[in-house]
Amino acid sequence: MTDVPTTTKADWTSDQEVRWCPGCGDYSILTAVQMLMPDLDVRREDTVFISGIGCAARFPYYMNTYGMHGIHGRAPALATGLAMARPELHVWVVGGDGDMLSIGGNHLLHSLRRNVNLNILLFNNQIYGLTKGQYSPTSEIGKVTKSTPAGSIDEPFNPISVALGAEASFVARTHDMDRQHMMDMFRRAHDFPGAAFVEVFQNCNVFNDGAFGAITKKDKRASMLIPLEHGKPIRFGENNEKGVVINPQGSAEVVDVADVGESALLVHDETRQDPSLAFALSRLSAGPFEPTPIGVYRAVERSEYATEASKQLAMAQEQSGPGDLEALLHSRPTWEVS
Amino acid sequence: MTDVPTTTKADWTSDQEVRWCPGCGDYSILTAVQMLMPDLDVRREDTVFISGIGCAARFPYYMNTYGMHGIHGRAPALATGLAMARPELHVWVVGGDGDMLSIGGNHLLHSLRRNVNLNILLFNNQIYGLTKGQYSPTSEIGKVTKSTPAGSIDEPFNPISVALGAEASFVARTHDMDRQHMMDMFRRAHDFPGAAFVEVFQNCNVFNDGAFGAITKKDKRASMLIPLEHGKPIRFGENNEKGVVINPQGSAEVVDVADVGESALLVHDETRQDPSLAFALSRLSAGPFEPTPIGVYRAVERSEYATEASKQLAMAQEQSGPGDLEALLHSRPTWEVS
Amino acid sequence: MTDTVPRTVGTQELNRLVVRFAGDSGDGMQLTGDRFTSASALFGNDLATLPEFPAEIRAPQGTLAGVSAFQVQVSDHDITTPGDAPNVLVAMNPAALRKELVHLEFGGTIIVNQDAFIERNLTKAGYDSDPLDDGSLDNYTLFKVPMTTITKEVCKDLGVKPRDAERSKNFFALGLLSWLYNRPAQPTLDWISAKFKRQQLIADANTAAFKAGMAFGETAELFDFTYEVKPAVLEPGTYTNVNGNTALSWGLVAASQQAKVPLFLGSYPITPASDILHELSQRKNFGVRTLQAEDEIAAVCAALGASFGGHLGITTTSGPGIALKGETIGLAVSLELPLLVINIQRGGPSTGLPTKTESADLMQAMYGRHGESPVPIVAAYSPSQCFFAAIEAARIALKYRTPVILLSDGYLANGSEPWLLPDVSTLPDLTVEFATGPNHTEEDGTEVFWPYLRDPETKARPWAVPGTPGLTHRIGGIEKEDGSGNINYEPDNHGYMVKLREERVAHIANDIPPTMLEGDIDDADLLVLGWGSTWGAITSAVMRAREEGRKVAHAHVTHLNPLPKDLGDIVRRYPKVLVPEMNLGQFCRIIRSEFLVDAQSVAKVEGVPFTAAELHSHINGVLDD
Amino acid sequence: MTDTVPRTVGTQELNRLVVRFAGDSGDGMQLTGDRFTSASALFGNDLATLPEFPAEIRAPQGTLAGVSAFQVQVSDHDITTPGDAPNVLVAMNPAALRKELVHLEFGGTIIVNQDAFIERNLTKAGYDSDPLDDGSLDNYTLFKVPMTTITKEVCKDLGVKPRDAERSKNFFALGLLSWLYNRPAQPTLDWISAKFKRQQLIADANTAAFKAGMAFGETAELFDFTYEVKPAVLEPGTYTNVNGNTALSWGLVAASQQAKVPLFLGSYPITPASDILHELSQRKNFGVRTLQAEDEIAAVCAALGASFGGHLGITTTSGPGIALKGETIGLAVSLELPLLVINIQRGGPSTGLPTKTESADLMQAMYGRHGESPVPIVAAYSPSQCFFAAIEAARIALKYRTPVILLSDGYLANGSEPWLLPDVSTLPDLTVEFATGPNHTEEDGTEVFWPYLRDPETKARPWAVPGTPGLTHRIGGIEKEDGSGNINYEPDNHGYMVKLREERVAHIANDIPPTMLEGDIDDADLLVLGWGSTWGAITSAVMRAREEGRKVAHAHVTHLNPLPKDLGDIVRRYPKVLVPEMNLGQFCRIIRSEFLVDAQSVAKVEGVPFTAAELHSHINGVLDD
Ligand SMILES: Cc1ncc(C[n+]2csc(CCOP(=O)(O)OP(=O)(O)O)c2C)c(N)n1
Ligand SMILES: Cc1ncc(C[n+]2csc(CCOP(=O)(O)OP(=O)(O)O)c2C)c(N)n1
Ligand code: SF4
Ligand code: SF4
Ligand SMILES: [Mg+2]
Ligand SMILES: [Mg+2]
Repeated sequence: MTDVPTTTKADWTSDQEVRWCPGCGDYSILTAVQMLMPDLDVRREDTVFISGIGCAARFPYYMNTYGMHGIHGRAPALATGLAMARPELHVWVVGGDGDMLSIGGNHLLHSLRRNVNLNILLFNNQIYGLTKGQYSPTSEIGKVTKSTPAGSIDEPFNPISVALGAEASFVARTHDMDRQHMMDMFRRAHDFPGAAFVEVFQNCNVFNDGAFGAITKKDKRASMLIPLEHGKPIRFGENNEKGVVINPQGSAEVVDVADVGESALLVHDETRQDPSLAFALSRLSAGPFEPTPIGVYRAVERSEYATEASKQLAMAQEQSGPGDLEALLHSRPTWEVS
Repeated sequence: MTDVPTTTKADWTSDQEVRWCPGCGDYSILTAVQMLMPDLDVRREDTVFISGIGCAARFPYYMNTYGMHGIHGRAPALATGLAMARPELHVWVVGGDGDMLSIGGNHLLHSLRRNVNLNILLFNNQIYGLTKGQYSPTSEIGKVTKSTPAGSIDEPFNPISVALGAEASFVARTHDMDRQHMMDMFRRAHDFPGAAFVEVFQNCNVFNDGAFGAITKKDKRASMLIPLEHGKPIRFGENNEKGVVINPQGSAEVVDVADVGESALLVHDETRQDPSLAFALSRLSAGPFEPTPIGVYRAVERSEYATEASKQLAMAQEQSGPGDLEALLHSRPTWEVS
Repeated sequence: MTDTVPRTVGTQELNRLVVRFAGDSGDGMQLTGDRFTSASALFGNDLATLPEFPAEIRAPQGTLAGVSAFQVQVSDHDITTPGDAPNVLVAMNPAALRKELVHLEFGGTIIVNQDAFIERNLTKAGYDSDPLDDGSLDNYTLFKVPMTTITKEVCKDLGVKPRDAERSKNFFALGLLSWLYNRPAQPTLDWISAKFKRQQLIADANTAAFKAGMAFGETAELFDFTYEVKPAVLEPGTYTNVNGNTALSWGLVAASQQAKVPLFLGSYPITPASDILHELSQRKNFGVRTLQAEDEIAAVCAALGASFGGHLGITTTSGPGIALKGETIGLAVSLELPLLVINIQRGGPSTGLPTKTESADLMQAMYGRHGESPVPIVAAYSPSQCFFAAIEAARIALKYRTPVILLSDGYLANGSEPWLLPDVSTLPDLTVEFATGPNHTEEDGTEVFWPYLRDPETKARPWAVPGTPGLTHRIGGIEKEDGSGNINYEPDNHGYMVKLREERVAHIANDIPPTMLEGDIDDADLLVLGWGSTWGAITSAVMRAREEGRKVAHAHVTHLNPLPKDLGDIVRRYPKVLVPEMNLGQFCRIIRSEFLVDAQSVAKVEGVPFTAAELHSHINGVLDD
Repeated sequence: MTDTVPRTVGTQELNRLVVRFAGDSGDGMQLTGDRFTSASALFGNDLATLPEFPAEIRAPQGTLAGVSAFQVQVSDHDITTPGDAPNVLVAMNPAALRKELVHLEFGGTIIVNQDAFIERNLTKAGYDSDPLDDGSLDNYTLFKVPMTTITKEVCKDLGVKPRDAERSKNFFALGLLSWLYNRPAQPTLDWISAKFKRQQLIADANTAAFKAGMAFGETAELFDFTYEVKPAVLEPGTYTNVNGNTALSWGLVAASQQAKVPLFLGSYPITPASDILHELSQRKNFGVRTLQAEDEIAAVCAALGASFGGHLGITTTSGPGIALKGETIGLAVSLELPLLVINIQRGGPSTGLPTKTESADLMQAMYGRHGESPVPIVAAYSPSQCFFAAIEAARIALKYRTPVILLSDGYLANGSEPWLLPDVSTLPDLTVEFATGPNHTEEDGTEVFWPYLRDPETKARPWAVPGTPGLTHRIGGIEKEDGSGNINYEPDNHGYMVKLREERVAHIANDIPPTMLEGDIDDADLLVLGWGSTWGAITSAVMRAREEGRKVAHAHVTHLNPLPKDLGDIVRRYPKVLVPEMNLGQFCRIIRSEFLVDAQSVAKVEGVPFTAAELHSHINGVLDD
């Protein structure tokens, strides 16, 4: 990796005009990614962005890397094939909450359980942007949209819980108002050898403006975002006065540090084999109106899919030698006619 | 419900020849269902079984009720439409681990989060039966099958964790060797007003014989199955000597009761709003070779999908009166030409 | 083109007028066009519209890619298209002018928002010099109007911020056009106050801008005269202005009412079909259930599940969605249950041109499933006729217990026209009879229910709905025995069932209207054969050719599978057959194969409909050959 | 039929022999047939097989639904079908006899396992009386053999439990047939010891049963003579017996080797395609990567993703899977990447007849996508030829950067025939050139890479693989500008691209072999036009008709899109054109539309292939018309 040329943000910016609505949160995510790239010690040509369809899914066009704008919901599947074929590449998957949790939910789940080396960014704006404002699988109950004039009646998914239920080995959450935090999370995802899932709270200012405002606005963050830091007690609040504990029934709970004492606080451990802790943390908040953990929920290394597949190929070649077509054709009983 | 006629198992048995392999676990599940039905106080004609494709999915043919043998993976979606259209029916969904967690995983997830009033039975035999023995999303890593001659490399799903990650409100597990337990679970599923998900460990004696033998054989059950009973401390073992606790990191752990004392044991609470407890229990066992909880993991009532949808219809009629086609056509600006 | 605007004094009467509004995506051009259309409709004109917008929610401001346009033809007589070339182009910025000028008729009128012609915008649009000054527009009549400035000015006293005021400039343009073409002002003013009743400031700004536009016309002395398009002499009755998606939605509601079967829509949002989901979601008091499913497969499966439950199951989508629904439609073919699959076609292949029109999914409708899997196909041909097409598709699905594919397209979906509202009491009775008891006696005398025992006339199987005592039965996608419905893999049985399913559909030809045939029916030298949204352009083109003395007939097919029984005779009757399609000749291929006539395809696959002029010249070309 | 077995003494020579083994699903009939076939193959006969089995893993024992059968024709000359009617039926139980007797030629030989003809089994099979005694088989030569009893007997001393011993009775039947038809014993004995080398008891039991079967023939004095089918005079060389799925898998491996491009298979199990996944999963030492995906959509997407990465992406399935893959194939059309989509067709619609053959997915291959979405189609026509069809499909995909659909069917997939192994060095060179540097110079002199700049000859765009410096680019399913590949929604551009994609495929006609044409090429009164697996039956039928002095030609099409350039001339050359298909006339419709000739369809959609006799009579029928 020593010969990776030095690059700047501009090198990672394609010549295509960005076509999101002015003010869309997607811009800041794009900036975070473009600013991170020069720091990652990877070559542009070894980097691929793959997406489905949606506003978020326009992302690959704006990265001066290899890219594919696929079809709705199928990005994780397209990316799985590419990552298996070319394990040396850095493959990023970008999509919206509709793309990856509605039509594409199953592909997301299977790429997570297989632990394919993908960096999966889910831009959660709790709405269908590109199709002009229908509710999505992360929209809150009662949401009034074009397709739910009387309010939606579907319990939303919690993307972190969904990922953890599907054996995800790396799970993190960040938001579009904090560039540094995004860059940290994206870097962690990149560094993780396996499927890295990052939920990004993203504001769609046209169809769902302010969905995350109650927790991501500058003046709300201290009291409404719970930073997860490995090895540290989980604390937050204007004056760090709040903390998180696990109660005897396995639930994570917000407490006043003053009440329980600092030593009672849960010390975050992203490396626990058992995802129960991460899962409990994902249930702390029922939506972006309660104190909500951000950061890395889970980062547990296990064997990566494409690597294992490649090993089986290598092993087969070791055992049987490289493929010999002539021999293959003669591998079953043959007879001669003269 | 007082006028439901008395029935017997025979009334619920269709005239179609059962076409599973001799010795298949599906037989005992069928028997359990057919024996339960007369007890449920429901009419045959109000009962519908819907399935996808697979050995398990042949189930509807054998029930003397309404039934649909659909297409691979789509049973939860077919059933969602039926349940929404006819909320008064009792709709059961039956499918295999391939049907419902591979191709149909997404539909399963969405029916669970919506909480559609379905009784969903997943026959998990950790293999593709009907297509003659490929590995499935629940097969253990390293499984040698026709499609994985060098052993599978995919981390399996834990169906209970998947369901809980998808906001399932009723989640239970049972196995094909214990008819009474199956009947109890199926009855609970039936009684639950919402999506009730039941995983059934099922032996495929042709392609994956004995997959659950280590925990479901008569002489193993006491030490390898952990019965979950609401309101009771979780205990098991030949002499009830083992128990389960939640440790401070939120993980469920098996302990010797003698070591911790009975009062330290986790008292099972299926009604906790927070699914973290149920999730932690689902992680106790990494597969059917370790002590594994069976019973109802979670049963938390929340609003049912079809009921809510019907309410919106009723409300609309209350507000705007029953639909008037003439008025609808004239609902936008009109003008007269004479 | 004959109706260029001659420069005389006073009010000039026009037979018809084609206006094209163009501006940035954020400029509200669709709304402006819509309002101009509505006012004209209420005034009594005949009209037809063509909205065109980019695939992005908001493409970058000021760019060519961001231009949104709306064309409307307003007429004092019956018309069928939004017009070939606009007479007037309203351009709100340089990009709009640059992109849309190609459409304008030679010598046409251009009205620009002069304020937008600044350096930065000119550059974004790719202009090297300012077209308003460099003589490049000399062949047109150009009006430069400082729309932004005046709008801001009149809003100042209302307490509206200048940035917000600027947003009302489209109402200024609308006011100016309303004055220039003598459109009634009241409908627009009423609409503004109704629409923005909870945002008084915006209502005030829009009203002020609109009035300022009218006043500008009166006072600016730029314009020497105004124009008028008299109300059209249309069939008497009550009219409303309707687009295809709304008409189609209402047709579905009507079908449900007429059948007394509740409607269930399973859908997944996709352009240009989403508005049907939106419209039907608001019809809950008609007992309409809608499910926004997790994907298109779930959507059609839920609809089919609802049909099993005795509802009229419907699913709406466009091409990519149909591609996903094929397996389930095949299941419905095997289950023999009513199901309505509605494809609002858009530009393909793949994601293609999501917001543009095309009719290239006919073959997919015919053959987009594995095995022999015949499905009746109905196609709508004008925005308002979508209402009747929906009823007809539902009729076939319900009566013959079969999935039916209904084809519309982006042009019909978003295009609008005045619609003579039908008398509801004249709509067809679609009452369905559900099975209520056993229909077969076993050899031993037991009465049983056989799910695949057919009505001798329709060959439809009984619709036995869960909940009905005595009729419990199982159905599935595996091959089955006719009558009992039991699984059956025997060769003879399969051969029988495959042919039966084919004939079941073919047989519907006895129950559909004859081909629509117009023009020189007896002695045409050329038959123009169309289907779908080409109807308007073909009708106009044939009319023009006939006005020139050509002998031309126009047949328009609404039932694409099975084909009308008279169609073979019709296509063989004329020396030449021309088939204009917004695809590469799909229907033409069917006609050739079916009837062995040398029908020739006229293909336009450009995301925009045929103009009458294009077809007119094709007709002349073929006749002069 | 001429080859009934005459009853004389000694060894009788036969030109050909058709044996049908039938029994319960659990009786191992597929294995028995397979072994009989292999021994005959090694002996040097030409042969063709037809396995038929139920859709259930194990249908209920003893029932008609549970019958599994295997037919093989063994011949001393070149044959192309598994035979019209068997000469010999081996029936292991009453159900097998009852279900399969219809196939047997009049006067044919029946060998039954007498032990199975007990009351319970007779009832299950629906017999009122025992057919072995009631005279109903008087028109046949019947041999009653107590197979179970003898098998158990000879296994007793081996220490095998009676229940287990019973399982070896199929080897007894195989031994008896091997004796009766002078098949070499050694290959079978070798196979048994290799196969069961880890289960010695089973190996011993099977060996004992097999030998007992041979001995029974020798000693029972039931049979007055044995028969022999001499080795066929075939082209010299090394042969192996191969079924279509294996040959096809090997062809894919060969294509990958010849192209020096690694093979990636994304697949989801489905009958009858799964065995390709199984076979390729074992070819890891060839660098073959296989992914059993979560569904068919993921399977094709992963393959396409791998193609983007410079692999030969392949996906295998049957009809229901293709129905799900349509949207992604459309994406591949737009991306212009190589992709091989393989459809092993089975009986439809819907789940249909999963284990039976049919070729009714041609129209789906042509048109099963939205928009104008042309895809080349190649069809295999015999089990061994699947090898070459796979190479050819891969060649087109790689050279022209396009998805290609390869059609096979259940009959080819499972049927086997001797295959003269090709000299590997004669296989075509499919070497691919990947893009390595910029291909376009901007006006300002910058060298850039344009992903849609085409090879002037093939019209293929460059394959620029991630990891290559200097070629970063983005592709997608939205309409694009030719050359630069930038998103472009302009009408003209779309029209251009739609036609370009159409022509790109049409143009491949310059690079495919001429139509296979045989028989009375110059003066036939009838052309039989086929595609796919009908080849064998058509070839035999045409031969028989010509032997009777009829003038018939046979054209067989391997490239269904684009069609060979000579095909128009061919179909117009003959007075009559007959198109036999295992569907309702899909190819026939294409021919009619394309060439306006009155081609007539002969349809058989029964889950079983045409027999030569059926086609022969159709040919005569048409010629006598
Ligand atoms: C098969 C298919 N179905 C539906 C669509 C229409 N569609 C495009 S994007 C989208 C959802 C957009 O929502 P999301 O994924 O949340 O992305 P966002 O626009 O909010 O970033 C839909 C339904 C499509 N393009 N293809
Ligand atoms: C669309 C489609 N893909 C694939 C298949 C083939 N198929 C039938 S059942 C099955 C999986 C069976 O496994 P599972 O669901 O676990 O059920 P089991 O047979 O084990 O009960 C598959 C892949 C199909 N019928 N349809
Ligand atoms: S619609 Fe919403 S998500 Fe899409 S670009 Fe606009 S603001 Fe962003
Ligand atoms: S294959 Fe397995 S699951 Fe299927 S019927 Fe046989 S034993 Fe049961
Ligand atoms: Mg979104
Ligand atoms: Mg299974």
